[in-house]
Amino acid sequence: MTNFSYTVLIPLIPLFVFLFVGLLGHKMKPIVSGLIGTCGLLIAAILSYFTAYQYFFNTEKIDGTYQKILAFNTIWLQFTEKLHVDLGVLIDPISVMMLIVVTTVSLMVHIYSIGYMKGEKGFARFYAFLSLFSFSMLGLVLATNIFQMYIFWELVGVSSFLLIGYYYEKPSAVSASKKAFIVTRFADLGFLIGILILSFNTGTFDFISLTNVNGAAILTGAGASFLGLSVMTWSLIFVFMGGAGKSAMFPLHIWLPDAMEGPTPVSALIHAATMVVAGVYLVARLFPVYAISAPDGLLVVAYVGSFSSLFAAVIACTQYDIKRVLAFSTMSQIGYMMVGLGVSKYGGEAGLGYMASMFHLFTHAMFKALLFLGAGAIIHAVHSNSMKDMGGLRKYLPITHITFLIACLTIAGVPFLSAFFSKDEILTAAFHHNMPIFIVQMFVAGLTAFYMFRLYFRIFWNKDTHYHHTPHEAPITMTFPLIFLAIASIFSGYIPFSQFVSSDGVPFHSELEWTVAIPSILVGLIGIGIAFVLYKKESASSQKIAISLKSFYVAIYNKFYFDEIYIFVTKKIIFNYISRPVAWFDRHIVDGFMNSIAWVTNAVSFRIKGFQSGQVQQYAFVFVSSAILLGIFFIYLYSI
Amino acid sequence: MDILSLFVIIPILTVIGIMITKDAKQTRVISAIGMGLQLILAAYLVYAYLSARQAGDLAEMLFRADYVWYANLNIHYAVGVDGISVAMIALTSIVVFAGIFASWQVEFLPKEFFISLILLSGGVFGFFISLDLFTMFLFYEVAVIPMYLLIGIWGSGPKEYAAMKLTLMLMGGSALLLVGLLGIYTNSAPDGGPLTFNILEIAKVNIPIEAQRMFFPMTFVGFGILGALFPFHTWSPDGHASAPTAVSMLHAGVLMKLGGYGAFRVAIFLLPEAAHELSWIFIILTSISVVYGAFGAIVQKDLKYINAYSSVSHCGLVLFAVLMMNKTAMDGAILQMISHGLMTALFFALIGMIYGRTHTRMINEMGGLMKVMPFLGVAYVIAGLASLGLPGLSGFVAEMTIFFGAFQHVDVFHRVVTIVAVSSIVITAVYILRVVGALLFGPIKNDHFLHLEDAKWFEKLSTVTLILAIAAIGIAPFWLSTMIGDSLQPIIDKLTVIIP
Amino acid sequence: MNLDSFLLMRHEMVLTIITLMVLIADLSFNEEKKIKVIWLATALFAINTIIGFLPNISGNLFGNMYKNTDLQWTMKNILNLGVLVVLLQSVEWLKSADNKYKISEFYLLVFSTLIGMQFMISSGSFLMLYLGLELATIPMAALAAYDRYRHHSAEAGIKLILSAAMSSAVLLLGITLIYGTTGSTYFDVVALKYANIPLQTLAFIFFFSGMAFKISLVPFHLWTADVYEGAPVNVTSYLSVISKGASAFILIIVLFTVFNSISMIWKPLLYIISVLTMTIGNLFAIRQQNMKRFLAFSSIAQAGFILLGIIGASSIGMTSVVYFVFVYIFSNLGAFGVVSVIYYKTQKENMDDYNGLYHTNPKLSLIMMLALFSLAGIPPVAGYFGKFFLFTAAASSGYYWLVFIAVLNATISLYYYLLVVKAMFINKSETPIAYFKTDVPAKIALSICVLGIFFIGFFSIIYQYLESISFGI
Amino acid sequence: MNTGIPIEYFLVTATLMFFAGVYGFVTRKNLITMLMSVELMLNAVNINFLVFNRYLFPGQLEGHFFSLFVIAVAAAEAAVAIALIINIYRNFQSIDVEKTDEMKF
Repeated sequence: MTNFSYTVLIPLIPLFVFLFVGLLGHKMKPIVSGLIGTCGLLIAAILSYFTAYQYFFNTEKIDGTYQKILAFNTIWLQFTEKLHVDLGVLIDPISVMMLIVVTTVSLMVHIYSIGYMKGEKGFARFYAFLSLFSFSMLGLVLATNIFQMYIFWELVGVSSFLLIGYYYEKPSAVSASKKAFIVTRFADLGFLIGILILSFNTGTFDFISLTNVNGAAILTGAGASFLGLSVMTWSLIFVFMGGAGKSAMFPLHIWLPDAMEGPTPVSALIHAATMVVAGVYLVARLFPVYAISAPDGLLVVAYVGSFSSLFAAVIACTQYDIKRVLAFSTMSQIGYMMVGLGVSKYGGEAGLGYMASMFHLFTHAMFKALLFLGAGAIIHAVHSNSMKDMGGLRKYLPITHITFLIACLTIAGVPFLSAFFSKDEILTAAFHHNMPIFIVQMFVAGLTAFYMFRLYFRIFWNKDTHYHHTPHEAPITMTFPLIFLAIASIFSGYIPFSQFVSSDGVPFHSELEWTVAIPSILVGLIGIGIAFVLYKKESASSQKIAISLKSFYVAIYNKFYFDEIYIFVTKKIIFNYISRPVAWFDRHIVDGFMNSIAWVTNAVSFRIKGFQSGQVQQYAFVFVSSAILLGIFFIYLYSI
Repeated sequence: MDILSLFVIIPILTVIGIMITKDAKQTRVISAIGMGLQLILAAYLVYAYLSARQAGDLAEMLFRADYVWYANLNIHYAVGVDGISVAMIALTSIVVFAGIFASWQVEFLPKEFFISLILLSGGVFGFFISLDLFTMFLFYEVAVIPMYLLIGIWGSGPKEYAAMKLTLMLMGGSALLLVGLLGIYTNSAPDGGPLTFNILEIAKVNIPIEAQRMFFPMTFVGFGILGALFPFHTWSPDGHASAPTAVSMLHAGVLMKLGGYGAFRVAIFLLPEAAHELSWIFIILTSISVVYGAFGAIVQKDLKYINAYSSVSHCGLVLFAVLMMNKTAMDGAILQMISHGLMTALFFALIGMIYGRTHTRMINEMGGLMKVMPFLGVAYVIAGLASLGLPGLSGFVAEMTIFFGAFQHVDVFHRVVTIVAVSSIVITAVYILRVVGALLFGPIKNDHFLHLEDAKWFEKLSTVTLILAIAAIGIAPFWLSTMIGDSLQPIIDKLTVIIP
Repeated sequence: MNLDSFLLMRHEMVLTIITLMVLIADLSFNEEKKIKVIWLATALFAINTIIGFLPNISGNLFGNMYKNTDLQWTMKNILNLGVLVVLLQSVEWLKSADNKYKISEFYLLVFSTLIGMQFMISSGSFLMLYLGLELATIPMAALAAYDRYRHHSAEAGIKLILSAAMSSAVLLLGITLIYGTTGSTYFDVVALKYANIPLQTLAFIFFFSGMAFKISLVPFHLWTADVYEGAPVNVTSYLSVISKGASAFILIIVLFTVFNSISMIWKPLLYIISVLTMTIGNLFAIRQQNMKRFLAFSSIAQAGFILLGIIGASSIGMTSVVYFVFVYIFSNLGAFGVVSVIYYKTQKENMDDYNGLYHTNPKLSLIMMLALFSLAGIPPVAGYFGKFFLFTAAASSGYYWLVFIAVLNATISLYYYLLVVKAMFINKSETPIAYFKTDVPAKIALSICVLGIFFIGFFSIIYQYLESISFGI
Repeated sequence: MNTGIPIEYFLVTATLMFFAGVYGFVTRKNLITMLMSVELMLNAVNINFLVFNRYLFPGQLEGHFFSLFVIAVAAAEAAVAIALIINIYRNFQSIDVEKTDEMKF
């Protein structure tokens, strides 16, 4: 068994970078801090690749399964005798895979940002936050127990908050960051409650013992039941709530579009490739528990995922802000991954969905990061987010154009590009285990192809907008990541994923089922075709369609008014209908009561002042009469 | 002279030193030196305590000293500490130290200010070290009274009203408390023998249940008022809003902890049966104040009011956890006291510094301060994150410990109130982010904010001290939580006898 | 009974001699030398105080009509100490022009009242008690009217003498009934024959109201405020501290020794009366503006606290009562001392005249604050210990609710004491009392008070001693 | 008993006298009259003493002595009181009790 204890460095290096740059960043030249950050991540990335190599090729499997290796573990906080929070590093197929994803994309983003963020004030701050995020994300990925995961879960939340609010003088950015934090926080409440129940019933946080197929956790699964579902199911549904929040699943997705207020590299890193898939990763982590002791929970995952993907895809067709289109497509793709997990079963071939979902996570990270970075390059050139201000850019931005096209083809599921394989296997899994979802996903695949190519054509072809300063191709620091990721998104599909990742750790062989693949290809091509017809050239036909749909179109365009609902809940309900009354009640009732005590005392003392009239005779009268009255009273009281 | 009494003597000496100083500068220096010594002493105490435990000293209280005072009433001056008191003492010394520097620029009657401040701290220290109910109560009132002058003379806004209200409500609380303590005293020897005020002695006997039923509410509410228990918390917003910076720091940071500490050291420890019987009432009240305080904080406009209400919420959590009466929850309660003490002190220090520059505390008049005073801005964000329970800062550790402790109860009632309490973390996030957004981010509303200078050295010192403490607890809570947990054992043993 | 057994009456005898000496001096001095009487009298009284502390001889005289034990001895010494402070405080006042021609009268009256009180304390029979009472009351009226040409002073005098005569008549009625039912006026005999029969209950109530008048317990207190306000400040302090304290001593002695057989009657009686006294006293004090009237009502409230110690009818109770009175003397005299100093320097005695006092006369305001905190029972000053022991006494006899009411009242009282503190420290004033130098005797007096306020609490020896000499039922 | 008059007669008279005194004290506006009412009360008390002594405890003299002292004290009291009343007259140019209420509440 090889020693993996060095892996603890992978998260720690970014942490040190964060502290260093964060404390001293304002003293050094911006570019220096940028380079420090990049180098830190480069080392982390190299370490992760090395780890992957070590784990998959130099670690012997025990009876053919990949072992979960506890590379490093230290007790951090003791709750009870049984419940204690550890901090550590857990090495297993998916964590290694996530290591690759996170470090790769993060490294690319670091490099990219050197060009993209040039001249921004607070450059150092940006890199500090990037490193903080990388640290938190790596910590989350390597978590040995669900509570450690929660800890880093919160940390990625806050780093995303900080990065979205990077332009803190822009009110929209501030409110967007606030929204993101609060919505995810609300989801995390569910997560926490889930952890509470789960840990109380299983008496452990630890993933290894939780997911141990014949361990206490899973066997006690069918514990007491509540509203018809077992406690285990409830806890897992709550946990999934947290995942849904981070992964922007319906209805907790509202923060994701606004999160695009952050700098584009941030969107690429956090809101496309890594943080938003944390939810998927969480479910995957607990997959055995879901699959064996809470299949209903898994069903919830499937339906939520499927619906979100449809919902998002529909909205994406109508948006004009290119980053928002990408945001919704992200949401939709994550929906796919959730579906993959949802329709999967535990073990062997039945675990295809699990593998596929992880596979899709991997490929998606690559091409979606590519898309965002490309969009960044475009925005960098055009200084606008809206595709209305774009068109015909292919002349100006050749590299960006090519890479963007590759990404679009990939996501559209054009054969022999990476997403083709991964998406196809998700569809296969759905096909085998859940027909309705399969149909929905098939339709979504078409939509995806459509809106991606709508985007592509609107940007690079369509009308020839003339720009009052001609857009120019981005510097090498920005184009290199594009090229790298393009290559990655072309070829990452050829990794024999099922050899490495599987629900039970046992490698199995899987090849595509053309019965599923053919239709999906066709659907994709149809989508592209429609987009081509509508948007290749400037034409009013798209408008016509929009008008013909009327109110429905408007509803879609306004994202089905979910933001309005959010505003209503926060502003109206919480602010006006709860907090104000509470504050009023506190001031006037509770405090008023306390004051009224004092007031009454004063009033009484004013009332009785006549008692002290200054008349000796009255004094004498009171004296004698009270003496006599007391006498009588006590004689009667004690008369024998 | 035993080490613990030094904690009372040093403040007294410092006060005497201040009396003979000439000008404000000397006064400041003397107080800084005195409280610095106190801080060092506290650090040494922590070290000495831990090493004594390492050496396997299993005594319930360490460093005990016991001098007979009023023999015929069996009143002693008895001191001793366990892990909990040690932790609270450390907290106090840190906060006081920071407070001295936060009030470095007091111009009006500086001598008197520092004298009262340090007297107050002396009272607090005395309270935490004393094992004798009489001395404990004495120090308790010593700690409360200077507050009146501090708020009344150096305060702002409706200071007379606030000061009077605070003093009277706290004194009303101590009225209940005094009766409770006397009740405990007079029942401290049900089977003959001399009555005693000594906590450890009383803990050995079991007080008749009727007496407990009578005196537990008195004692608990008496301490609870200082701990901002729900219907009796209204002194806190006004008091904090009017108090000068250092006083808010000490008051919210330390003084309110006297409530929680006493509630658990006296009310729960000495009257466990009644506590077990009647806890449900107070659990309801506290869980109300957790949520209620948080909601109340959302709409406030004055920075200090926001913190006052959040203190209501957080201190409510302390009492809530104390009433859960199991080891984890109580451990969490102590942690929460310490963490809240630190972060709320930090909050009030920063508010004071910001107010000193902007001359307003209304968040709707401010904005974009992060640009002009980055240090204070960052510090404020850190305080905010600590308060909404970000991992790596103290608040998270405390709250999680409380929640998991409270969730150990299996019955529906406890489960429900726990969930209610847990939900407060979202509301907290809402109001903290609202403040941070309105105060630090966005465009600058007022032009004369553009040329405000950032923190001065003493302000930085005071801020950094607190931040370091917060982060230290947040990153490495294990030793602290175990130190407290071990000291909770006697109470747990006592409770396990009663609670099935 | 031989001659040296007269030494039992040491306090009274020495005091009588001093009184005569002052009288003679007054006759022998001519007008401009009269001022010397002040020093002479003060010095003599200081000597008397010291003599009082000589070791005590217990015993009885005149067939148990006069008895002297360590308890009485201590009480008398406490009173002496208080009177000494009062005399020191009144030096400056007597020096003032319109008092020149009646200096020695002041001393004669004060001394004679003191003699009366000491006889009361030592009395072993109702006759002696009555004589002492009258001797302590009648000159007091003259004292109250000392500033003859001030309306208020004259009014105070007449109010005091009339109400006092009335109350002593009621008291006498009580005594006659006691005599009629028991056939004796001697305490020890009466104690044996007393029982819970209606007529004796009535007799007791009448007697009690006479005593309550002296201690000014509600509802027998109505004269107090007016007289306190009208009388010269030093007389007021004398009234409020010495004569109240002495009467409290007698009350507790009589209740414990004579009426111990009907404690089931006077315990509920005291319960009602003390609740009334504390509450009414506080409620009236809240509104007062005149410092003397304010302190008058506060002292009424304090009297209510004293009853807490008596009601327990235990040895701790008696200890705590004596202890409380001892502390109370210092606290109240501290407060009155400041008031008198300020009054005779500036003729100001209203609360809002005190605004901003701290900025002009910090020392005086600090002493005032200490004294008030001691009255309110705020640690670590002596008053806290006094109150705490009273509460302990009541609580250990199970009167928890009474204690609770008392503590609440203590909180209310804290409110109005803080009002004064607020005036001195917080309030701003355009015309604050200008800075002035306090005179030496007053300084000495005040420093004695401050020392007392500060240190009595910390030295348990005093309490221990009192505990050793006191007794319960 | 050697005399024919039963004790109750005396006691009733004394009580009536006493409360007549009280009544006078409470109702009369003239300070001198009020003083006289007090004397009335004191004398009622004296009668009580004497009667009790004479009828119930003939063997001893305590009651007699007590009444003697009471008379003496009453005289002193009267002296002081009248002096004060004169003083009042000087200040207020009247001896009406209702005038002397400058201090109240």
